[in-house]
Amino acid sequence: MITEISFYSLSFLAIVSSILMIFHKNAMYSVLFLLICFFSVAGLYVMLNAQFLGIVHIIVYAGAIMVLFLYVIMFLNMSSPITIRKSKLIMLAAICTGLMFLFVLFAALWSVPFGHAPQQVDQNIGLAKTLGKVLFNEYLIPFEVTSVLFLSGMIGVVIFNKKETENE
Amino acid sequence: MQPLSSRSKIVSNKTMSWSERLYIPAILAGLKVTLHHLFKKKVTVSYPEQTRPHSKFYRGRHVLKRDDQGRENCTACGLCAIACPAEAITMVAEERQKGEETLYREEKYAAEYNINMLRCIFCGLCEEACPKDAIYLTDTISTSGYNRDTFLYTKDMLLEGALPETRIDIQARRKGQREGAM
Amino acid sequence: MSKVEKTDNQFVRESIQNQFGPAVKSIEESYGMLDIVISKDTLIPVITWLKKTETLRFQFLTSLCGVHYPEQKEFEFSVVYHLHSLTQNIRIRIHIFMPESDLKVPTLTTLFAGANWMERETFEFYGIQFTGHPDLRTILNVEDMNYHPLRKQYPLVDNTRTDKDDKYFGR
Amino acid sequence: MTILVFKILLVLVLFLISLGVAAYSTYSERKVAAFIQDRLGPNRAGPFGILQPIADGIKMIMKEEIIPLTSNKILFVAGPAITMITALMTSAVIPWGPSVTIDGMKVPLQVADINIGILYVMGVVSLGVYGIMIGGWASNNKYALLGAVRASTQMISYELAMGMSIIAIIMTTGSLSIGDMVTGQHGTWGMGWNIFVQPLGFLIFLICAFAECNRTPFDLPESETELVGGYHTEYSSMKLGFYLFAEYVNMFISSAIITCLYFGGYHFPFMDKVSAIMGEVPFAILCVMVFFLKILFFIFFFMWVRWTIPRFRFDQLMNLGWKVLLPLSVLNMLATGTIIVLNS
Amino acid sequence: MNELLELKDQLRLIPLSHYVFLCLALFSIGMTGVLLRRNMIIVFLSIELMLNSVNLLAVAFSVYHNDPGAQAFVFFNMVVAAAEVAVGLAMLVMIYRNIKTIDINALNRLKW
Amino acid sequence: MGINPELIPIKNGPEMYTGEGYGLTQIEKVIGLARANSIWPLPFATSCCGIEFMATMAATYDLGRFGAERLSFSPRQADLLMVMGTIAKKMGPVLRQVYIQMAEPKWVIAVGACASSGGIFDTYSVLQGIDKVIPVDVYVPGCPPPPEAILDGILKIQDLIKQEPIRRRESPQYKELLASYDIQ
Amino acid sequence: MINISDDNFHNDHRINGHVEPEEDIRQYNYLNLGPTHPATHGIFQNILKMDGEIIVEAEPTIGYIHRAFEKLAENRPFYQIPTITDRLNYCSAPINNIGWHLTIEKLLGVETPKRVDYLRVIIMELARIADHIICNSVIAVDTGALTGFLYVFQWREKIYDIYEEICGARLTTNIGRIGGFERDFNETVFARIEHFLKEFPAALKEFESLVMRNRIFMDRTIQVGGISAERALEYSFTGPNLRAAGVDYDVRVMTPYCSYEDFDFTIPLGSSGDTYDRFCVRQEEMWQSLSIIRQALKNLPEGNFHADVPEFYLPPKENVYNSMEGLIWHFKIVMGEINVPKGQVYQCVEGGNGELGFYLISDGGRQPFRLHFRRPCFIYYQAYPEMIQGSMLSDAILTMSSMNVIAGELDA
Repeated sequence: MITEISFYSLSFLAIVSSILMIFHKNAMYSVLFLLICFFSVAGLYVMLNAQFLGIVHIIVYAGAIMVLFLYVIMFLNMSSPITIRKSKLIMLAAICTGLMFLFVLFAALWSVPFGHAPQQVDQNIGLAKTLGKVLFNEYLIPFEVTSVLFLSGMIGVVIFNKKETENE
Repeated sequence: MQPLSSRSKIVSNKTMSWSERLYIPAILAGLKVTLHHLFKKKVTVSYPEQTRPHSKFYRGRHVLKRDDQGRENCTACGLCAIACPAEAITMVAEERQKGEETLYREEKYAAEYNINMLRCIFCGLCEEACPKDAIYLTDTISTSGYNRDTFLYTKDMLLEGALPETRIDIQARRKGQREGAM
Repeated sequence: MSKVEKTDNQFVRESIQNQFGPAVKSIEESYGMLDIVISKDTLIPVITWLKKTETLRFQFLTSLCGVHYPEQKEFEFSVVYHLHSLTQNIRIRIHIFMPESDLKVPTLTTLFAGANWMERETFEFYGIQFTGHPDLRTILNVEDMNYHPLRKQYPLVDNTRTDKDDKYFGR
Repeated sequence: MTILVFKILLVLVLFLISLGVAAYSTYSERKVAAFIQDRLGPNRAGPFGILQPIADGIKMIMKEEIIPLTSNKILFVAGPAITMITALMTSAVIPWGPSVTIDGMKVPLQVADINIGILYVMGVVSLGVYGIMIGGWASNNKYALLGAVRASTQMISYELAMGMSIIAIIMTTGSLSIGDMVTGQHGTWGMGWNIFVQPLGFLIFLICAFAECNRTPFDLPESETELVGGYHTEYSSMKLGFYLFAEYVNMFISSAIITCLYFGGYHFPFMDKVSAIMGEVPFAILCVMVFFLKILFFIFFFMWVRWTIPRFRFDQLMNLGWKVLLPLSVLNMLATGTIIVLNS
Repeated sequence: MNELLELKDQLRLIPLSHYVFLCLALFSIGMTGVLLRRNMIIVFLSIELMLNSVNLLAVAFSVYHNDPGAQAFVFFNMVVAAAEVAVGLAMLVMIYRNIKTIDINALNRLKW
Repeated sequence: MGINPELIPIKNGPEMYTGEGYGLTQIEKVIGLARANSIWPLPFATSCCGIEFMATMAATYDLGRFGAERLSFSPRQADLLMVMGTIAKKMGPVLRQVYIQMAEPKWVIAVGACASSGGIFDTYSVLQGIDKVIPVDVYVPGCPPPPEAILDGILKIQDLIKQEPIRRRESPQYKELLASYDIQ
Repeated sequence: MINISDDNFHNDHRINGHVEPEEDIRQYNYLNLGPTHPATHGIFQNILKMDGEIIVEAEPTIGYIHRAFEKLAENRPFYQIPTITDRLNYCSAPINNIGWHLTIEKLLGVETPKRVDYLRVIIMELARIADHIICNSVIAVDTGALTGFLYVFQWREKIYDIYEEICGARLTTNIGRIGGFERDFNETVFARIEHFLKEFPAALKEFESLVMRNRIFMDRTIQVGGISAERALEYSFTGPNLRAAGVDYDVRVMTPYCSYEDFDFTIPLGSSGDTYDRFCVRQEEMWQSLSIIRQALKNLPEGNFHADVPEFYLPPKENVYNSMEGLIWHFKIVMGEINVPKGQVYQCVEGGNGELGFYLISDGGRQPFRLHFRRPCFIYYQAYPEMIQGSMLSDAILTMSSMNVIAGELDA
């Protein structure tokens, strides 16, 4: 019972907050709604026994990425709504496209049998140990590549800012 | 800019030594200083209970003096009012009547003598200006109050008691001045 | 002290008179300081010369203030400059006079950056217009002050004082 | 079910203790400051001013709530609430003492021994910045905004070095659970404490803890002489109280975590001999007391430093974080890894 | 929660399809956001949302299919997302400083 | 500003806080005690008195003994506005604004001759006492008052706070007082 | 009066209606530093145009405690003017006070005895120490190190005690009289000065050890708010701020007054005029002041404590009561009916902040016809926007406190 309640309430929270996120005028609120959405997703991770990923998800998304977003919004004072309005028609079209996309995929996947829950579940699958073993054995090279990616990202950001100061 | 005198010397040393660059030694030295003070005797004077002794010449609240026989010294000459840079002193002079000789020393006296303590800046010029030994500043601080009207100190608030034992001793101040005369 | 030949008031007096001659209206010494009165047209040349001349080098503007003499007709207002030659250690005072009808004085801000606020203050107190000043506004008082308070005709006191009974004071 | 009851009881007790310690930290901060500065400090409210925090609390609650007209009302209220909640959440994973046996059940003195406890701490700490950012932004005041921006930048920057130094600890301990980390430091002489294994890591962690708590020399978000009150400039009443209180709760929790990670938690020298003499429950109480003593020392240390040294400038703080602490912590991590590999 | 109920019982209660549909919904919302909004920040946020829905799906599959590899994949996803956000926000700030707006339509001008 | 200083009656202090005559309940007493012992002053220091206030804060006199060492420069957080030093007419509106921004309950103490009455500066540019623009609870005479006098003022404020009924700030008298200063 | 709309204040309660075009707000922040900001120890306002935390432009507004000193001086008799000068730079009131008395003595042609000069030097150097204590400890406070302030402030209290023993007041002392002092220094005064000389160096050392070589403090102050010697002279800087820029101009040496030529002291200099230089120069000046006081005490000549000028110096009370002559002088002096020569005098002293000048025009009346104060603060504070341009907010605050801008002196 508790499981169902928590799953459905978390899902509901995620969907509602993400809908609010895309519709809210104030970017600051959008970020905060997305934050709520991320928290519910983290809750779902924990429900799936992936606590490690859940916490990492919070640290990375809530602790770093969203803070960056907030920071940018606050610092540049961007929260005010954009002055130029899109025409109603285009907005309607966008929403329709989204709904249709949803509908099509729903319809396509409705009858797909995903199978039932496995009889034997590995309790340890979400633990840091398991994940670490996988990461550093099978996926060692991708793991290293991501760090290169990170490095290049960092350098990119630094270069962006450098250029900026030179211009001024 | 050429040097203007031969007595100058550059005092600020901005190059940091190796240990100063490390932050830690200086911070530790600072911590040592503060720790030392943590156990030091405190210098605080707990004011309402303890009071710091004021100097004999302290310029606090005013007093209107009486002479040895309990007569008011003030003759309402108005010098104090003129000397007052804050224009805080006001007085009304009156002729001494027959039979009032025990009250007032001179032929003229101040029927009203007001000091607006909120205006007063305790500069001591009134005391200096008084030719009759009548107004003195004392070493008591002037107290605060709730209402602006209450700070208009009237003569009966300023005047010291008529009895010899209630008089305020300002001998030290006078002596200090007399000392200077020599 | 520098090794340059030591100058004194006498030397300064002579060199000014040699340089400007009749433009200097009066020059006298009081309490050890030279008092020079010049007309305001010659102000900038005189001060520039004083500042730039190698033997004098009055490169320090000590102070600048206005004075109001209501009694002197046609010379009601005056601006007084104190200059100081640090290398020679000699001070000089320069007066210019002007009538109330013509309160325009060339600014010194081109020569001394520090003259800026001093001139603003003088403008505020006496209404003396410094032509060429970058930002001649009131500086100390409220912005919409509509008179120049240090002129002698204006009273010192504030009329809002309520605890004063004027009958006791002769002022 | 008894465990559940016990845990709820523990949560309540912890909640009260956190608040109590935080409240009296404010008092002791004022006293310590006063003593360091040759003053007496508050001594009028009750004997030695002992009721000072209570007086402050009552005053704050009774003060008028001002929500500035142009502020963002919801977020303005949410800010202090988030700060307070995140400050209190961390205490859940801290082991306060050894397990005790109640009704034949072994009950650890820890609300939740999550196997990734230290990550949980990091996660919650990283959320703490939201309260400050949201509050500072919602105030619609430039000083508050500057404070909030400073807070967020500072916290993100120092979290990195903090995480790196924690990773070094994780490597030596081999576990993400704080309980394991504490038990791993058990030893006769107290020489098993991680401070001896990771002195550099400890230093980095300590500095980062100062930064995360916004304490001098890293109190830029609320630096009084620059930003008036920083992010809480517009706050009054108990909302302000929450902000100020959260700082002290954070300080308490940071001290606890420093103690757990580097100073052996509730362990003390010769504890085995002592435990042999005493009964289980008195021994547990003794351990908790030792733990609290260590915590109190660190709280004192926080204050001592605050009243001694000047604060950084913003760019210097960033330089220290990114150019000194981060490389140092990476080095520390690498060295630790190398030593572990060589040893095995 | 975990202590109260075994994981496999939990999994039995919620079929995998529920997760799939949840992720689908989140993904479409994200897509709608990208199409709908012209505030670059919100477009960005929507992209993050889409990435997240994929992450959630991956975790769900990994648990239901007993394969830790999918979780490693989520890990990489997060890394990519973080790098993307860092670079993207830097670009955004630069654009904002240059053209003083974050309206995405302003970008269709090639020169400003 | 729109205030005609002549029209503002100088406040009659004592009536304002004991006016209604109801006795204090125990709770009110406790709250009063708490407030009195936790005054956070906002030092509005403009001149000489500010230096003497520093001396009051410093070790020798230690304002902290009264629980008042936590200065709050943000008016939102302050309980006591300490106006120290000359308030020029240019400053008057700023002072009034700071007072308006303070959260209730708030008290004002005018430290020194200048703040209380203008002192020797009976000039065109100086406000003749801050009670022309904001209500004042305690006046401290002196130019500048010695730290003892400032502490005495704080003690007077404490007495005032202890006696103040909670409802005073809602009372019509108080509203009237504020209205007479054109506040709210 | 200026108008402050409520809305603007709610928006940012320190702003006073500063509105800028929309485009600019998006690029720069406007921050209103003061008038009630904790770092503006006196009261002045700076509207800072900021790019992030970098100050692009600053516009100072002053005059928040304009008290019309110069107008007031024209309406007060000569002997009341010390009450005004005391409130000019209230951190070192005795220097102003003695400076004024030197001016009026110059006008009146009063020769003071050596002893008066030496006693004045002692008082002035004590005042300089008191002034620099405030300034330097406030620099430390603004960097966040509050404790040092309380350590040295205890010693400022001791200086107050000395003043109090001499004249009866602590801050605005009204310490001098035309021709000398009101009364002679008694035993207690000398004992207290000795005690101060003995104990203060340790406290000052302690203060120095807290901040001076601490890297955090050095990083905060070095290269912050610097000004070159040329610009400083352009701006007519004087005092420690000029010396920090490397110009050894000191009134005490250049135009000695009060027998300063008898004393041996060095002029501390800085190298680049930044905050650290100013701090160090002030710190060293305190040491030099201590040495000057020691010399003055050692060589203190015997003699009277005031010049023998019955027409300007109030007769002792005894004479007023007992002799007609005394009474007449007394009345004449208090009523201001003494003969004052006509003329113009400029006299300057080395105040806490630099050359404090008095330009006095007398028309022979009981009041000055015109009295202009050369207030060093007022003159050098105008360089502030230039000094903080391109630095950060924290630097601006430190620069301000290290310039030691005293509002009373600034706004007159």
